[in-house]
This record gives sequence, structure tokens and C-alpha cells, in this order.
Amino acid sequence: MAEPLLVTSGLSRGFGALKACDDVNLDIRAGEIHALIGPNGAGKSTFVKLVSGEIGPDTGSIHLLGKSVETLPMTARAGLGMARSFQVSALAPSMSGLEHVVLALLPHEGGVFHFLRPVARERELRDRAGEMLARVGMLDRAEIPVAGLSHGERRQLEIAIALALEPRVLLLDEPMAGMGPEGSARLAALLNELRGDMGILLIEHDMDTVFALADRISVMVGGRIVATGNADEIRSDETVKTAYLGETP
Amino acid sequence: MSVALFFEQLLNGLQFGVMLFLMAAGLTLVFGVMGLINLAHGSLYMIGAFACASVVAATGSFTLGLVASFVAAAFAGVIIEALVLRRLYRRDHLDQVIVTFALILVFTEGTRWLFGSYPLYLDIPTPLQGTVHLPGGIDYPLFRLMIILVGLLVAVLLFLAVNRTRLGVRIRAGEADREMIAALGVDISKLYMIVFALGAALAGFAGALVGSVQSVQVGMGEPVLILGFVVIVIGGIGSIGGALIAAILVGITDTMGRVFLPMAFAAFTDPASANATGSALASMLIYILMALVLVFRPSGLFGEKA
Amino acid sequence: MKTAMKGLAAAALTALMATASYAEPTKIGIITTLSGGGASLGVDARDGLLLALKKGGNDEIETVVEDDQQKPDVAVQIADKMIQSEKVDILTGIIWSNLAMAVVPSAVGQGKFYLSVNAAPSQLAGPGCNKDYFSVSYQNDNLHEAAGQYATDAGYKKTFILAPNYPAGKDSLSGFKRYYKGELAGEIYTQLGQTDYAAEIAQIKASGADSVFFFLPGGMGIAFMKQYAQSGAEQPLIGPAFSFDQNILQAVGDAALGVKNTANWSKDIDNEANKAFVEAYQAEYDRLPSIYAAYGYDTGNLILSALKKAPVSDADGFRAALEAADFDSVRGKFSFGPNHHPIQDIYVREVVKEGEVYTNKIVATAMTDRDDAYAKDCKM
Amino acid sequence: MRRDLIFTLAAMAALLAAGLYGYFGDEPFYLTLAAKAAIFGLAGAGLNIALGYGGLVSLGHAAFFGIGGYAAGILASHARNYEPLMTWPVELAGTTSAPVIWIVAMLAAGLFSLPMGLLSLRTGGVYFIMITLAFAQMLYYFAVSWPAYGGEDGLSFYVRNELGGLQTMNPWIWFLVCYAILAVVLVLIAILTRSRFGLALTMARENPLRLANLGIGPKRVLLTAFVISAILTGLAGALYADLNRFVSPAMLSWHMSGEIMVFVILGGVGRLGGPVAGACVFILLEQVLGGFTEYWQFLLGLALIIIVLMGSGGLAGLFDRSGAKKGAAHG
Repeated sequence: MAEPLLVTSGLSRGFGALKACDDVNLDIRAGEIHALIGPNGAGKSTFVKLVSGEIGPDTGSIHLLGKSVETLPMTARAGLGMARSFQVSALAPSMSGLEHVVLALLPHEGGVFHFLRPVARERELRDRAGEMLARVGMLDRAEIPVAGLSHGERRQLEIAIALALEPRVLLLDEPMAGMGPEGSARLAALLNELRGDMGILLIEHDMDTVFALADRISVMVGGRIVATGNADEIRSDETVKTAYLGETP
Repeated sequence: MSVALFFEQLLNGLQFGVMLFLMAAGLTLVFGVMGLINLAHGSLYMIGAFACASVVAATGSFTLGLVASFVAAAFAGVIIEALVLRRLYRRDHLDQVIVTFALILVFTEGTRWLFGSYPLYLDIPTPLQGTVHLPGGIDYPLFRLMIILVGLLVAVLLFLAVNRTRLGVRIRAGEADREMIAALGVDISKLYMIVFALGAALAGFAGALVGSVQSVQVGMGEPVLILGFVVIVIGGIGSIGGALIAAILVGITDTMGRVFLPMAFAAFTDPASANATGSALASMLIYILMALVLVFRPSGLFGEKA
Repeated sequence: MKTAMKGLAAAALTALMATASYAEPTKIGIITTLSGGGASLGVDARDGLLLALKKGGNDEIETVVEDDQQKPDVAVQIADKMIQSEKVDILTGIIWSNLAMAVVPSAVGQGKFYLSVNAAPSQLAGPGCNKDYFSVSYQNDNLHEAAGQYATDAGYKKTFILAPNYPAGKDSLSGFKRYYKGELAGEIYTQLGQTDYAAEIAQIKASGADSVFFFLPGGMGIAFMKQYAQSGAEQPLIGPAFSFDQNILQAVGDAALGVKNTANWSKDIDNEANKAFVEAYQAEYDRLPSIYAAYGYDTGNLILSALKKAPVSDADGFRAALEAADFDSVRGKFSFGPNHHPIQDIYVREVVKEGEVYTNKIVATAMTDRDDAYAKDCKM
Repeated sequence: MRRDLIFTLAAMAALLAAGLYGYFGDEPFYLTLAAKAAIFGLAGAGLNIALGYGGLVSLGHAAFFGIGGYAAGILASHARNYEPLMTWPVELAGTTSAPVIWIVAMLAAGLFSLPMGLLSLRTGGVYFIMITLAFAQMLYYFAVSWPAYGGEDGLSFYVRNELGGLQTMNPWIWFLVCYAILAVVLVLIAILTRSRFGLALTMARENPLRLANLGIGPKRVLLTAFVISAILTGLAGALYADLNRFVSPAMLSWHMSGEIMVFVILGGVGRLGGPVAGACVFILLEQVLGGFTEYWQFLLGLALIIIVLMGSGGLAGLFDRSGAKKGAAHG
């Protein structure tokens, strides 16, 4: 079994009286898709924010590639190889999709502090950004400012941006929400293809996709992980049924 | 320096601070509740002073003058809120800055148009003139003592109003979540108007009080406005208690700096240049204080964590 | 014979040119402060000057008036405009030293005459003097020196002195000290624009001073005198005329009564020119003239007197005519020193109430035929 | 993008036309005004990098304008009285060479902006506005009471600084110098906004969280923009000092900060040619309204309020809409 890329131990964060994340232990291994499921308000998004560094934990640790990162800022975690897609698209309305992806490529390609060369002339960068967009199927919409893109297209762009970061760990917060069936299918295929290169944490509500794609599934309820296992194990887990599906055995 | 003089200077600093608080309270309230940055707050201060001076000149009653300062500034506040600022709540800070900057031009030149360029006469009423004998051998001007008491009283009333009344509950709710209180059926535009009028009235009241010991003239509000900003940045924007403490801190720092820095420099340079250097540094002191506070607490002493 | 003819022709030509330039009107550019907080000073200076020109009845004079907004950069641009586009011959009107420093050197550098109605910084009186620059008012230090002289004469031994921390404030205190023989109870520089003087007044009271000299122009002086009167301090106040201007006194009220101030003009100076001026000014503008109005009025009459002798186009002749100062000054005797700054008497005035109006009356003469401390350094 | 370019060219053409009118119509004062508009436009273009492209509402840019001005004034005055600027640790003499002065002015403004930006960027939003204002105010009080270079009186240096063999005192030549510098700077800004840094700056303004997520620290990007912005405004200050042959603390006052902001907003925030158009219109208003009444600032204030309330996006916004209408009519 491969060494996990990302490990959280005892990760907790409260908001006032509410414990959004409570002693969460979870790991993501190289080459797997690890799905995190749970009802609304279970604390999944808080978990993503904690791991990506948008907010800090009350207690607990996060190790990325063996390195303790819980006190590092978001930028440093990104530099170590973590990428994240946002649940609600976080894009700059005036920039085109291509520009977004180019920007995401820059940290690996000499940084952003170049002032006198128009990006339009950086052919190689644009070509590579084009490839990323092609992978999510929106090369033909590359030059349109984000303000003019549909909801689904923005979701696709989110993925392209995450890919451009060449992450070792990819956090996807409901990437398929609002996508049509066709888009979802394409994304599922893409994730399947990516699986070999990186570890993916997938938060998703569409259970069919989750059960089809995920190597492992963790179930979160009330801020706690109540079960972890493969698709079959989770399907048959009584705790999950009780807590998550609300079914009594 | 004698102990008595030291305490007198401390009292002077306190009085300056309390005056700054009256300015800063309105600024911080308006920003906290409506998210509006109002550069024209100093103009409301000026309006209060001019209203008071005019009414005192016409009626001879200082009390009526104070009432007039309160009413005129509140009225001016309501007018600009309804005509101009209301359209800016949803805009970004840039638009607010530029419109309220333009309002300063309008008010300053408008006042000069109406009243001319000469300073107006406004003096303390006879019963409040003179000094009182304080323990420790300090003869302190009665009116300054009054300003301290009135200012502290206003601070207490404001604190009670914000924390103990229905209006206060709404104001605090408005600070926390605008959509929420609108959803609860509170008339948000009425609330905004009341808050703005209250802030304006406080500024006008401060203008009248201060105008009667200083001078009532066009442009008198601008230096105070900038000090008001320093106060609310130090205190933390939106916090009345923070504004009070920061105002007193700024008042005392400024007063003590003016007195002691030249003395400190005189210890190792010749007196004339020590005076000049010391007072040059004293004029920068509160900004240095502000910078220091920001290094350690970026959102002020009592501000919400950014 | 031939030479004689030539000489005659030249003389005729000169005469012709002279008449031609007489026919051409003299253009005076007035740059002064007409908007913002300091507008009252500029308005008075302008009104005094225009009144003199109007009474002078010389219809060959044109004036251009522009507002400098009390901003040095605006003053420079207006000066450029007046020199380059309006082609004025004489510039005048600036109230503030910092604006004068911005405008005067370059204006006289371009061959224009500059006559100051108020500001006369020391930089333009010593080595930096210029043959085409005249100060009709005073040299900046004069009134402060007179206050120092008065404090000495009055027998004060421990004076407390204060002024704002900017160049004019420093000049003021050093001017005072130049003629003050006693010791200082304290010396304070306040902030420019400061209006709360509680801390300073407390220091004065504690210092054991027997008198106080202060230079706080405009609103600063109003605030200081009101607060001083409230503080219970007993020491007498002395100041230069700037804080006791006709317009300012009304805003100070009773707090100013009895305060001594030094000035080179007062409305009760007893001479015909002054009586006529005060009367005409009141008739024209329905208010009492201020000291700035008096300076403006004298400046106007000086120009008129010089134009009677030579046109501006004859620069040397016109300059000599200005130097002669052959006009009836409202200040009585008036002449220019070698650095083109006045030699004049400086008085001590006391603030009094005449009916409902606060004003000044002369109580003593502080200095007689005073020139200034910088004249010896001026090489024209 | 294209509309922005056309608008910028139009504003620059209008400014050149004003200059040409001054030259051929023998109205040197118009040349002075045109040079002033070019310099204010440059100051505004500097602010626009922070304000328009970076979303940083700085109410303290007078600090940089004044620092640039004082750099020019101090160097020139030292050169004229032959006193070295400093003797320790290295001996530095003053200079009247304009290019050297410009570089020093830009460096000085940039150096001051660094700690100011660092501290101001610790917070955001309305704090940023007030802190930048307070910093500029601090510098203003320092300049007023600092005796070495004239304090409140300011510093005169009588003759413009030297640039090659050009007659800089000639209003026409001086206008062309300012105009050329403005043009070069606008080209540089146009390139900058299309560069890698420009992309990052746009993202830092529109979505700083996302930028951090890409591994790029938004504060570093914004601080860099703030410093560049200060450098350009500092250059404008040096030119303004030369225009007037004079510097004073008035250049540092908060009204100056407000005015620079007005140029940007009148013209169009975040638009390349906006500050130029704004400065031209401001000076035009000042001249026209100023000739009409001494209370012209009252009318200026009213005009500003109306312009912002209409939410037109300044002159550039008006220009866009008029173009859009025409386009619709054609279509």
C-alpha cells in the first residue's frame, strides 16, 4: 500500500457552540479517489477549508507529503502540491477561461512577477493552458470572459484550473453540482483518467457517480467520520444507513 | 514639572479625547451599521458650529444654540442621506469616498457663500465662564470640565442606547447582518436614516461645544475629521467602546506629546531646536501611535478580527 | 550738423515712443486669496488696492484679479498666465509668504515688477533681494520686533513666547527676541492649525511668566484668546497685528479687550490720507478697513505716484519713481530702505470696543523709523 | 480592450490639440495648463494602477506626489547652492539633471510606499483608505514643520531642470516633455496590464482567495502594484515641481490625494486613458467654473456627486455607451 499523500489526525474546528469538524482522521493515498459524503451541514466544506488553509483548525494536524502544514498559509500548501476547486465558482468575471488557466500555470513556470511581456505572446503557456481546457472540453470557449460563461462551464473551468496546478492532492468540492448529465459523465471519465497521477478527495452528492468512481468512501455526519471503506462496505454499513440515510435497521 | 501641572495636562488630554469621541462615535456608528465611509462628517461638525453661532447671535440663548446645532446637523444629515448617500450603500468604498469628498466641497463653499469668509462670534455663556478650583491646586476652566462631563454622559447614553434599547438591538443586528434584519421586517431605510441623523447630530453638537471655545470658521471640520479617522482605526471600526478608549488615548498622547517631547529634546540639544524638533515629532505622534497599534492589531484595539 | 540732426531725430523718436507707451495702458495683475479659509485677507487687500486706483482716476490702468486659492502651485500658474498671456506689467496682491516665495523670484526674474501688499519673507529682504521687488507693507519680522521692543519698554522681565511650528512662526519668535531684553519664561512651537491650547495655557500659568507674546494668525489666534480668557491666567498678552485684525476681533469678542498689539497702521493714525481712506473705504464697502486693506490702498497709491513720473516700459525710471515713494501714505511718513522695504514707525495698539464694534486704538509708539534686520545683506 | 485603446487615443489627442492650440495660437498659458493636465494625468495613471487595476482605494497618494516633488526640489536646490546633499557615508551632490532627478524621485516614492503598503495591506477595505490617508497626513505635518527645506513656505528653485540641451523653460518644449513621458508611461501600463503580473493583479482584485489557492500570495501582488503606483505618482510629482519651479507641503495635503482620485474617477476607474481624460476635464472645469464664480468648488462638488451617482463609469463609461448605442443603431 502506498504512503498516504495527505493525512489529517484529530482535526477539529468549531464555530461557537457548533462543532463543524470533530476529530477527523482521514487520509488520501496516491492514485486513489477518496470520496467524502454526508448530508448537508455535515462539515464537508469546512473540512476542505481546513485542509486547503482557508481557515485554521482548533486542534489536530494535517500532513501533506509527510510535511506538517496546518500552520502554513494557503499559498504555501498550494506550492507543495495541493489544489482545490471551489463549491461556488471562485473566478474573476473579467478574465477569460484561458487567462485563468495561464495564471494557474505560472507558479511552476517562473512566477507572476514579469511585467513587460504580454501574456498574449507567451505561446507555450497558452498552448499548455489550451490543453487543460481541451481536457475539460471547453477549448472553444477559451477566450470568453468568465462573466459570459454558463454555470456548468464555470464548473468545468474550475477543474481545468485545478489541473493546471499539477497537484499531488486534488480537493474537489462538489465539482458536478449544476452540470448537465453530459458534463458529469465527461468529468467522471476525466477523474478516472487522472486517478493514476494524484490523490483525489471528492465531495459529491451524486451517489451513482461516487459509488462508480471512488476507491474508498468516508461518511461524515455531524462533523465526525462515521465510516470509511470501499463502495460495498459502505453500502452495507449499518451505521451509515442509520445516520446518513436515516433508515432504521 | 509639578504633579498638579501633570494632572492638569492629563485632564486637558482627556477633554481633547472626549471631544474627539463625539466626532468618532458618529463616524464609527455610520460605518458599523451602514458600511458607509463618510468624509463629510467634518462638514456636519462645521454646520453644528455655524448653526449654534447664528442662533446665539439672534436669540442670545446658548441653550437654544446647542439645540439648534443638534437639529441643524441632524437635518443636514437626513437630507444628504436621503438625497445622496442612500444610493451609495450598495456601492463600493471608492464611490463613497469620492461622493463624500465632493460633499465637503459643496458644504465648505456653500457655507462660505452664506456666511462669508470671516469667522463667526460664539462664546461660552456667562454662567459657564471662569475656572473652578480642583483638589491639588488646579484652577481648571469650568467649560472644559463641562465638556468632559457632557462627553462622558453622551458616551454612557450611547452605550445604553446601543445595548439596552430596541433601536440598539436593531443597530447591532444591522451591524451583524443586514439581510437578516430586513427579512425580520425591520424598515432598514428608516433605521439607516435614524442612525445617520444620530451620528450627524453628535458631530454637530461637538462642533457647537468646540466652536464656543475655539473658532467658528469655514473648514474647521477637516482637521478633526482626520483625527476622527485615526481614532476609529485605533479603536476598531464599528465599536463605540473602542472609539471612546481610542479617543482618550489619542487625546492624551497628543497633549502629552506636545508638552513633553520638546522637554525631552531640550535635555540633550539647545532649547530652540529642541522646541522645533520636539513639536514636529509631536505633530506626528498620533500617527506613529496608529501605526504601532496596526502592527500588533491590524483591525484596531476592539475591532472584529479581519 | 549731421550729428545734431541725428541727435534731434533720436530725441524725437524717444519722445514718440514715450507718448506711445503713455497711450498704452498699464496692466496690473492682482494674485490674491479670494476663496477658502484665508479669503478675508485677500478680499480686503484687493478692495483697498482697487479703491486707491478708483480714487486715483487714472483710466490708463487695467487690472486683472485672480484667486490663488491660497495654494502656491495655483499662484505660480496664475503668475505664468498673467505674465505670458495677459502680458501684465506689475504683479501684486499675494498675502502669504509661501505663495510669495513661489511667485516673486520667477516673476522678477522675467522682468516684471512685484509690489507686495503683505507677505515679505526674509529670504527676499537680504541677499535674495531684487531691484524689481518692493514690499509696501513691512518686512515680516517688523511687527514681532516691535512687540519685543514694547515688552522691553514696558519693563517685562519674564515673557512666555509661542508661535506655530512653521517658518513664519520661527521668524516671529526670533524677531521678538531680537529686541526683547528680559529673560524668557518659556518658548513653545505649536502645531500649525492647532485650535486647542489648553496644554500651552497650563504651561504658561505654571511658568511664572509676567507676560505672553503670541503669534497665531487666523482661527488659531481666535481660539487662543478665547481659551486664555477662560483659563484664569492673568498675564498680559502681546501680539503682532495679524491676530487683531478688524475681522477677527469680532469673532473673539470681549476676550480680546485690552490686549496690546503692534502694527504699522491703525485706523486712528492722525493724518489726512488715513482719514480719507477710512471714510472712503467705509462708504464703498460698508465695513471698517483692515490692515490688509490699508496695505492694498498704499500699494495702489504708490503705483499711481510712480506712473505720474515714468511709464512702466521705462523700467529704470519707473523703478526710481517707486523708490522715491512720493505718495501720501495712510501710515504718515513712509520711505523705502536700500532693500526696497519700508522705513516706518511701528505702533502699539490696544483692543477697545467702540459701540458694538471691537477695534484698535494706538496707545504708544514702539519703534521709530524702523527698517529691517536684513537690509545690510542686500546687494542690488 | 479595443474601446479602451480608442478612448485613450482620443484623450491623448485632445490633450495634444490643447497644446497645439497654445503653441500656434500664441497662448503660452494654454501650454502651461496642458502640461499640468499631462502631469495630473500621469499622477492619476499611477494611482489608477492601485485603485483601478488593484482595487486598492488609496487616499494617500499625495504622499508620493509630494515626495517626488521634494526629491526634485531638494536635489535642484543643493545643486544651485553647491552644498552637498550628504557627506556621510558617501558624499552626494545635488543635481539639475532632470533624468537623474526623475529616477531619484521614483526611487524615493517607491521606498516610502513599501512600509506604507506593507502596513496598510495588513488590513483591507475601509481601514486601507483611512490608513493611507493618515500616512500622507503624517508626512504633511512633517514637511510643514521641517525647517531644512522651507517648511510651510516651500522651496523655490527658479529654473526648470536640465534635459539634454532642451529649453525646458519654454512652455512648448516643457509641454512636449511631459506629454512624451505620459505617453511612454501609458504604453508601459498597457503592457503591464497584459503581462503575467497584470493577470495576477486582476485576480488579486476580483478574487484574492482564489489567487492564494493558486499558490500566488495576493498581498505580494498588491504590494507590488502599490509600489509601482507610488513610483509613477512620484514621477508626476517631480514633473509638477519642475512645472512650477517650486515645491511645498501643499503637494502633500489630503486635498491633493482627493484631487488625484477625482481625476481617475472623472475619467473612468481602471481605464488606461481615464486619468488623462479626467485631468483634462478637471482643469477645464477649474478654468471655466473658476472664471464664472469664486465659489466654483461648490459647483465642482455638485458635478462630481451627479457623475458618481449616475454610475456612468466616468467619461470612459459615457464613451462606451455612446459607442454601444451607435453600434445598436447600425445593427
